[in-house]
Amino acid sequence: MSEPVLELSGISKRFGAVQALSDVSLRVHPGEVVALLGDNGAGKSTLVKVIAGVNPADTGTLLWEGRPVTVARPADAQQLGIATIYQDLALCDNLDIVANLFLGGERSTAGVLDEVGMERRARELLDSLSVSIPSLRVPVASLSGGQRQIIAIARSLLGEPKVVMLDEPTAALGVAQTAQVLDLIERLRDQGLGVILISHNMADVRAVADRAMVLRLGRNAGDFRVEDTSYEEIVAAITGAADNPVARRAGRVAVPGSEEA
Amino acid sequence: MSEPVLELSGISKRFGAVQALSDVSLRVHPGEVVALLGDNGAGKSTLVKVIAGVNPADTGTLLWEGRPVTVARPADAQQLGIATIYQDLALCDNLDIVANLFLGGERSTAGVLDEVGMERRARELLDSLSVSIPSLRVPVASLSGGQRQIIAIARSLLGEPKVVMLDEPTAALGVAQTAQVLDLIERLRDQGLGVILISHNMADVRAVADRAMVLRLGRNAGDFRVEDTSYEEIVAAITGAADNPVARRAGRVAVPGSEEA
Amino acid sequence: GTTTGGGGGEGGANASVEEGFQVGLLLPESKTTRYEKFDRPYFEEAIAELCPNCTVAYQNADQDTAKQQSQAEAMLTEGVDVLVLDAVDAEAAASIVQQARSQNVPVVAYDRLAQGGVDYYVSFDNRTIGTVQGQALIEALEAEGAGEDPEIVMINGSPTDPNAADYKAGAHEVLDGQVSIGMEYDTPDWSPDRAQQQMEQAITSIGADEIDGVYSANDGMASGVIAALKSAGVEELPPVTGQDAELAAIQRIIAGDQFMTIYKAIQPEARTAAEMAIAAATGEEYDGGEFGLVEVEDAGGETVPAVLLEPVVVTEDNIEDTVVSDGFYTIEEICTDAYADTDFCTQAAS
Amino acid sequence: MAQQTPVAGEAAPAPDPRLIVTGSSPRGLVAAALRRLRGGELGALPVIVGLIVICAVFQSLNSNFLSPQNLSNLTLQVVSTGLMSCGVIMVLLLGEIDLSVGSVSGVSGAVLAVLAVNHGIPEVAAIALAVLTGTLIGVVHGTVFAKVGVPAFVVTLAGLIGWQGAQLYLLGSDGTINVPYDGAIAYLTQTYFVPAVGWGIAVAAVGLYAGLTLLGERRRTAAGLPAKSAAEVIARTVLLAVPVFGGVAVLNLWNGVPLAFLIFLGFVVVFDLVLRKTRYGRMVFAVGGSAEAARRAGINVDLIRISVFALASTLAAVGGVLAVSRGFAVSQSSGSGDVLMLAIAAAVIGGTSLFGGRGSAYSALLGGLVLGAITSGLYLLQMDSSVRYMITAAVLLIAVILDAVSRRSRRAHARG
Amino acid sequence: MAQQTPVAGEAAPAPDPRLIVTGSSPRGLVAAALRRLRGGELGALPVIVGLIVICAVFQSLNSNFLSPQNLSNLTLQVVSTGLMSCGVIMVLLLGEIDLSVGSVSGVSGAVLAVLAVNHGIPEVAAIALAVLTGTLIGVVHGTVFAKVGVPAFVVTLAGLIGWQGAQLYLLGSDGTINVPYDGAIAYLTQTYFVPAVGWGIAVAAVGLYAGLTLLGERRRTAAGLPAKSAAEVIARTVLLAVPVFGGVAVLNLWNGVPLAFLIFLGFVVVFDLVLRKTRYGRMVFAVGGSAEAARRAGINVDLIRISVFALASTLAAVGGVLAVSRGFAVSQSSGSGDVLMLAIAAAVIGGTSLFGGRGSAYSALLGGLVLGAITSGLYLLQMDSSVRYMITAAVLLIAVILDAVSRRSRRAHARG
Ligand SMILES: Nc1ncnc2c1ncn2[C@@H]1O[C@H](COP(=O)(O)OP(=O)(O)OP(=O)(O)O)[C@@H](O)[C@H]1O
Ligand SMILES: Nc1ncnc2c1ncn2[C@@H]1O[C@H](COP(=O)(O)OP(=O)(O)OP(=O)(O)O)[C@@H](O)[C@H]1O
Ligand SMILES: [Mg+2]
Ligand SMILES: [Mg+2]
Repeated sequence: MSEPVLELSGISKRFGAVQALSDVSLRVHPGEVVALLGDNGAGKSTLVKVIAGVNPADTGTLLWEGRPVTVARPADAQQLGIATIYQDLALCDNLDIVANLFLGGERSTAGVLDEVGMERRARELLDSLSVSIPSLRVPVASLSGGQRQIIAIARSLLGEPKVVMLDEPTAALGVAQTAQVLDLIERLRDQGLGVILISHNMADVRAVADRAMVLRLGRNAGDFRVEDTSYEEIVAAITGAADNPVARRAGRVAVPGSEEA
Repeated sequence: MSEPVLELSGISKRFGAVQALSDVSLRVHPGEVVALLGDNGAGKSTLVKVIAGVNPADTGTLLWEGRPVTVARPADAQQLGIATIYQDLALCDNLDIVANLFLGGERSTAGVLDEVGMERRARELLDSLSVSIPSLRVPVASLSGGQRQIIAIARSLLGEPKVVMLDEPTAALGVAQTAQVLDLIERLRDQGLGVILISHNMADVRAVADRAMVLRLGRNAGDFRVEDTSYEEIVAAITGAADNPVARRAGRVAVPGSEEA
Repeated sequence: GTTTGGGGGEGGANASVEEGFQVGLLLPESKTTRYEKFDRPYFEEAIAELCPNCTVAYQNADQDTAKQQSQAEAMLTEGVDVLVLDAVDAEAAASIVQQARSQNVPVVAYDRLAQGGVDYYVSFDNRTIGTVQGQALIEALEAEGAGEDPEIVMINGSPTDPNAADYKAGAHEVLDGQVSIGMEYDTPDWSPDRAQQQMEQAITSIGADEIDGVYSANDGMASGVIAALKSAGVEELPPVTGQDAELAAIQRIIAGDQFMTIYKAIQPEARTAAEMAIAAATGEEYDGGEFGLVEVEDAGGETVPAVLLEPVVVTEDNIEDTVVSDGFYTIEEICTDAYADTDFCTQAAS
Repeated sequence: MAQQTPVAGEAAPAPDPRLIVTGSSPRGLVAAALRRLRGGELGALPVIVGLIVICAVFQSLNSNFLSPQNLSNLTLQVVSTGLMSCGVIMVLLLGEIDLSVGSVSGVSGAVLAVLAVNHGIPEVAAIALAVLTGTLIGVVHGTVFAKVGVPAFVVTLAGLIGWQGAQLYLLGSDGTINVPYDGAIAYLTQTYFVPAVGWGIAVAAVGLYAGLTLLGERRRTAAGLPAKSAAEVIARTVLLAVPVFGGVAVLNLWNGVPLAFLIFLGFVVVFDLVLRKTRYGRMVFAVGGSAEAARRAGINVDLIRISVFALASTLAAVGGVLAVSRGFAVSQSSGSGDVLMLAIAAAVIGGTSLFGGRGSAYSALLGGLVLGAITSGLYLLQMDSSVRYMITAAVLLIAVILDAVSRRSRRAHARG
Repeated sequence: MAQQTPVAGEAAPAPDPRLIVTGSSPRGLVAAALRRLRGGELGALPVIVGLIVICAVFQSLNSNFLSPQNLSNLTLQVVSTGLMSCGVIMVLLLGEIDLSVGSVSGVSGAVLAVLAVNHGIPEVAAIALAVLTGTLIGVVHGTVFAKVGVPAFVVTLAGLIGWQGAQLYLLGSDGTINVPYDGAIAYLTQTYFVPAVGWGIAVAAVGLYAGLTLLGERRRTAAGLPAKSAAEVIARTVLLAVPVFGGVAVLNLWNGVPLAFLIFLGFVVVFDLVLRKTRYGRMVFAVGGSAEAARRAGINVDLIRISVFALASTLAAVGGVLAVSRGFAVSQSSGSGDVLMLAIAAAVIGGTSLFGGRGSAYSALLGGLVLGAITSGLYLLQMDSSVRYMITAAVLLIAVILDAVSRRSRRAHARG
């Protein structure tokens, strides 16, 4: 396999009395979708923020295309070519949709914004994600949860990233929009980008991910090729036990279409 | 079937230039789980907020156990016995977990808070939802997305509601926690409560819902008995077309465990 | 193309007493008693008597230069025929004078010599007041036998009020060399609370027993000074000066807490100003009346015909001959329940 | 029970059927305006109505209130504080506060007078140096706030006290310094334009507005985006033209349009354009809306903060220079007193939020005019200070109540 | 590539393995304290250190600074503004601001003096009525803010101006009113307790603290919740006992513990307990953290807002009463000048956030002492006003820089 575009090792991060990450490592190759899995509070978003420069790690090294780099601020990560969709979306509620989409990367001539160009591009982008938004000129505060999430996703497509990190991108999305985003992830992979996908939806993960990296209580807890691994194995790694509520529930109810494969 | 505990009819709600709900009706019986489905921006959360008194409707009537009532403020809805889990969670980021759990319903003697009692009860409740939270005395701002969602869910269990509305309760939850919440919804139904569940996860809906109510562009777009209806029918009602991205994607990819039943 | 300067406006030396005209009175602040309680009513009385058909427009600037300028502009808009100006800041008032002149409205400087070439000036000189205060304090120290080189504390007015600097300079003129100044403060906003705190620090620093006298630039601050001395447990208060002859200060004087205050016989000052204003508006020469006219020179070098009045020191001994006999306060006003058993009031009652 | 009522499918790019569109006919425009009225999206309208009410009341009490002379004075009276307000608005948009504007205006005025009068430096150079002083002070404030992390309230409170000390120090024992009546400094506020120039400026301003708006809307239409109709652009132009031409006409009845007021208007217009049309302005709003989101978007938040504080102090310095020009003097009390409160109040009354991310440069103009009109009117009515204070408070409340009520209905709609 | 390293399963109720627990040994306590220091979770510590540094510097410059007499004066000097600060803190916790506290204190003082002196009402009754006046004013402010929706800044700005007018009106043309040196009013600030009483209060306070804390921790242990160890409780008690007993000892060297300072401390302690231990306090924090979340939780947000403004004005009135008591007089300038700024500054310097939801009643005490110490020290050193202003600004910045730096490291950790 090719050289990893991004490689982390020995990452630790502490918040006050909580050791959120201990000695975590992760590798992403170009053209690969890595699913980052783990229970709630396992440290997935913390790891994403470390990579994105939002909360730099206490210790650990980060290799970008083989070179060690330091990412101290979000701007550093963007410069490298890392685009991030945060779990909390990180939108400016007071700005409208177009302004949020282009935030930090506004199109302008001599400092004057090219509003017409931006609005047209925004319209195209959102239409391609099949989301219905009545007007592009309302503050994002007035949007529905899914609409906001689509804005955040659309935003990451505007740059020309080499690695895209999506932290639960489809959590609030409808079925149609989820399908579009999964298509999108596959397109990104086909274009040779490295993708890190965080999701609790095993079906989505199995649909698009090549590899699954499991975090448990802030530590690495397994690295699987998705094709070769069963649903139960992954869930067991996530919950840390073969006897878990999912298995129990699965044994009890038997509804068509419930998530076991 | 028994008398509906909650019945809405002719509900309309407008925000500025957007008619978010037009002439919507909805019925929930005791011991029934109604799934409220719809695309992003269809108006589901708006409907929930109308019922909860957060954004009262412009027009329309609300019957509670057959009597017409007005719900002008959230406190009114709580008095009736409606507990709500909002999509945006509505937590006070500056308060700790215990304080958020009991917000508005603090245990106290003569105005003095019973911190010990509240903390013990909080611990029990969270353990029963199998979520790992290092400390109960940290501000909820420092919690992960899923941990916050669990807090919001746990909160609704503290009162003694007759109707529980859950707006995408499992969006950020891990597989184990999702299973717990589905169990919980079933327990609520078995206790004779009316449950309104909003979710984009068809598997979850099919697992627990008795009836599915579809909203499309702010209007009623179908009311199905879940048992008797196929996945495709519901998706078609949601997206408003038989030819939708989900169907297209389903036709293209064939990954084990993808969401079609 | 541009035009510079004002223009237009009526007024000027063409009004007549018979037809009546409008006089603008601009006073600087409302936080010391005198302006609203005395200057304004006395002035209005004098105008009513000397020119029954005239009207008086009045504004108070709340110690704010810019506000005073706006008020002057409002009056010029109203079309006053003469301005009587007690400037918040005599130097900065030049802009008002300038503007009035450009509309041919004469200006009488009242109490403080506004710059920019006014037509007349009537005042108690600020510097003189400081001198008189200092002199009175020295005499009191001598009378109490404070001995060689007595130690005093100086509480001056606001560092941002130009008038405070005049009082301060006048007082220093006599005090320097005669006494040793243990501590000296400028008091933000003339605040009694600040004065009290400063006095407390002075007491800490010097020791309550070592302080032979206190120069306080006005009565308000004197009240703070006295509160500090009382709170420090001083039984026999050293002499404390004041200014403005506030009622509360007169009461403190009769209670023996404050030594003196400065009484400015405001009635003659106001009457003189009224006479000057009428003369200026009607274009007549003013001769100075009973006080006689002198010439003073303002900072810009212009000579101004002026009447200078003498400030009066009020102590317990001459209250009746000054503030009471002038009708400034009545005995009833002074001798409230709390002060009924002071020597002054028992004597006055008998 | 299984019933199904499918809704007709729509292609995504079609306009959303829930969007209520009103035509561009006059009736449509009025309908849209009424809807916004009910929805509480009135923008500056309530404050403008408040201003008109205040003017009407004062005029009915004293017929000099709306006289050309008084209005001419009013325009000059609001300039200095208005400029400070303009800077305060930038800081408020960030969600921070600047308590130092009064002191900075004072110290800049003192620098100006000391340089020009005591040191004999040419007045124009002195003005430039005074403004530069303000900029440097602002950079210091911004840096201590953004880099060291001291809350802006404390930094600028220290500025409020410290720069006043510097002002006293500069002016020394002399206190007040007078500036000449005929130099460059005095020229700033003593200059009025002859009528023709006033009319020319008015025509140019309205014409530019109409032309640029039409051009912009045409570009939008060309790009297939929703655009305002020509009728709406014309309506807006007329709404702008009325006060502009009216104002020029009235001012020409007295001395003409004052240069100082034009300077103020110029700053307001430029700041408004910067805030709405440039990347920089967008970033200011973003930081004010959510500093963390802005940081994650790669915006250099510290730099934005420092620059905004620098701008605020620069404007305060310009305000200080104009105050000196208008009073022909700088004194130890210049910039103290209620200057600070008025500058902040004008911004807030004009509709700028104290909580960041919402507001407009026009707040400085509108809020300043409201406060100026109240003061001016009460001076004309000649009341006791005590009564004047009480009435000022009452009028202030009345002026914003309409805005508050409309805002409240908007608040009820906000997503929580 | 498929490798799997399962982690040992744990039962849910076991303590989270990521939680770093330090023992209750002295070493463990120190380790925990150090960790918090590095993590920026220092609470009031940086400000206390700032205060100690200020005291040390002034003492080295003037040996009278830490003299019992000066410290005794200092305790009285901070009382009036400190009480206002206490009210301001409540409002800041809501995320709002109250600009009227100075004017309310002034008008209440005027009511007190007019009633007691001019109308001869018994002093105790007059005090009660003056405080009640404050409460009513606060209810008005709160109602206009919460129900009508006028921004708190504007409401209380109108209050700042309007109540000052009312004060001038009440005092009428006479201006200053003296109050007797020996009545109930003067008693409030002229009373000092004999040493035995001071010691008694100190012992009672420390004892109560230790007893209640131990009891509380025992209840937590009994309920199976994590609790502080006895060693930690003892360590905390000692840390409290040192300043309390030290303070009493020093004050007893002069006149004894002043009643007024005890009143102030009493208010601070009660407000702290109300904020931390009662439903009401919880609701205040909730509204300050997120008014919408609080509303959705069924809290009557309007009522909380009105009550907080009422409390703030009540405390301002109490502060006004104590100011009258201390100065034996009320004048037209009572409550004006920098009183407002000092009251807000004390709260902010003490660590209360301007943005709502974060702060403590102790900020009033700490911030008040910092400001009081700066003023007191600079007056002792006797400097030109200009220099004094500049040094005040510098010291102010220094006092909060430590806090700011630690807060900044905390900010870097915050979830955005
Ligand atoms: N700023 C912070 N301060 C303190 N603790 C934090 C902070 N951010 C995260 N944590 C803690 O670190 C742990 C990991 O959080 P993280 O957000 O990375 O979880 P996650 O894996 O993304 O979970 P989820 O699936 O719920 O999103 C949690 O216990 C959380 O409480
Ligand atoms: N406060 C508001 N102001 C203006 N428009 C609003 C407001 N709240 C909701 N809307 C609009 O109403 C429509 C319905 O929003 P709603 O939040 O109810 O959608 P939803 O069905 O919950 O979607 P999702 O599945 O994404 O959560 C959206 O187009 C949204 O933009
Ligand atoms: Mg996460
Ligand atoms: Mg929703």
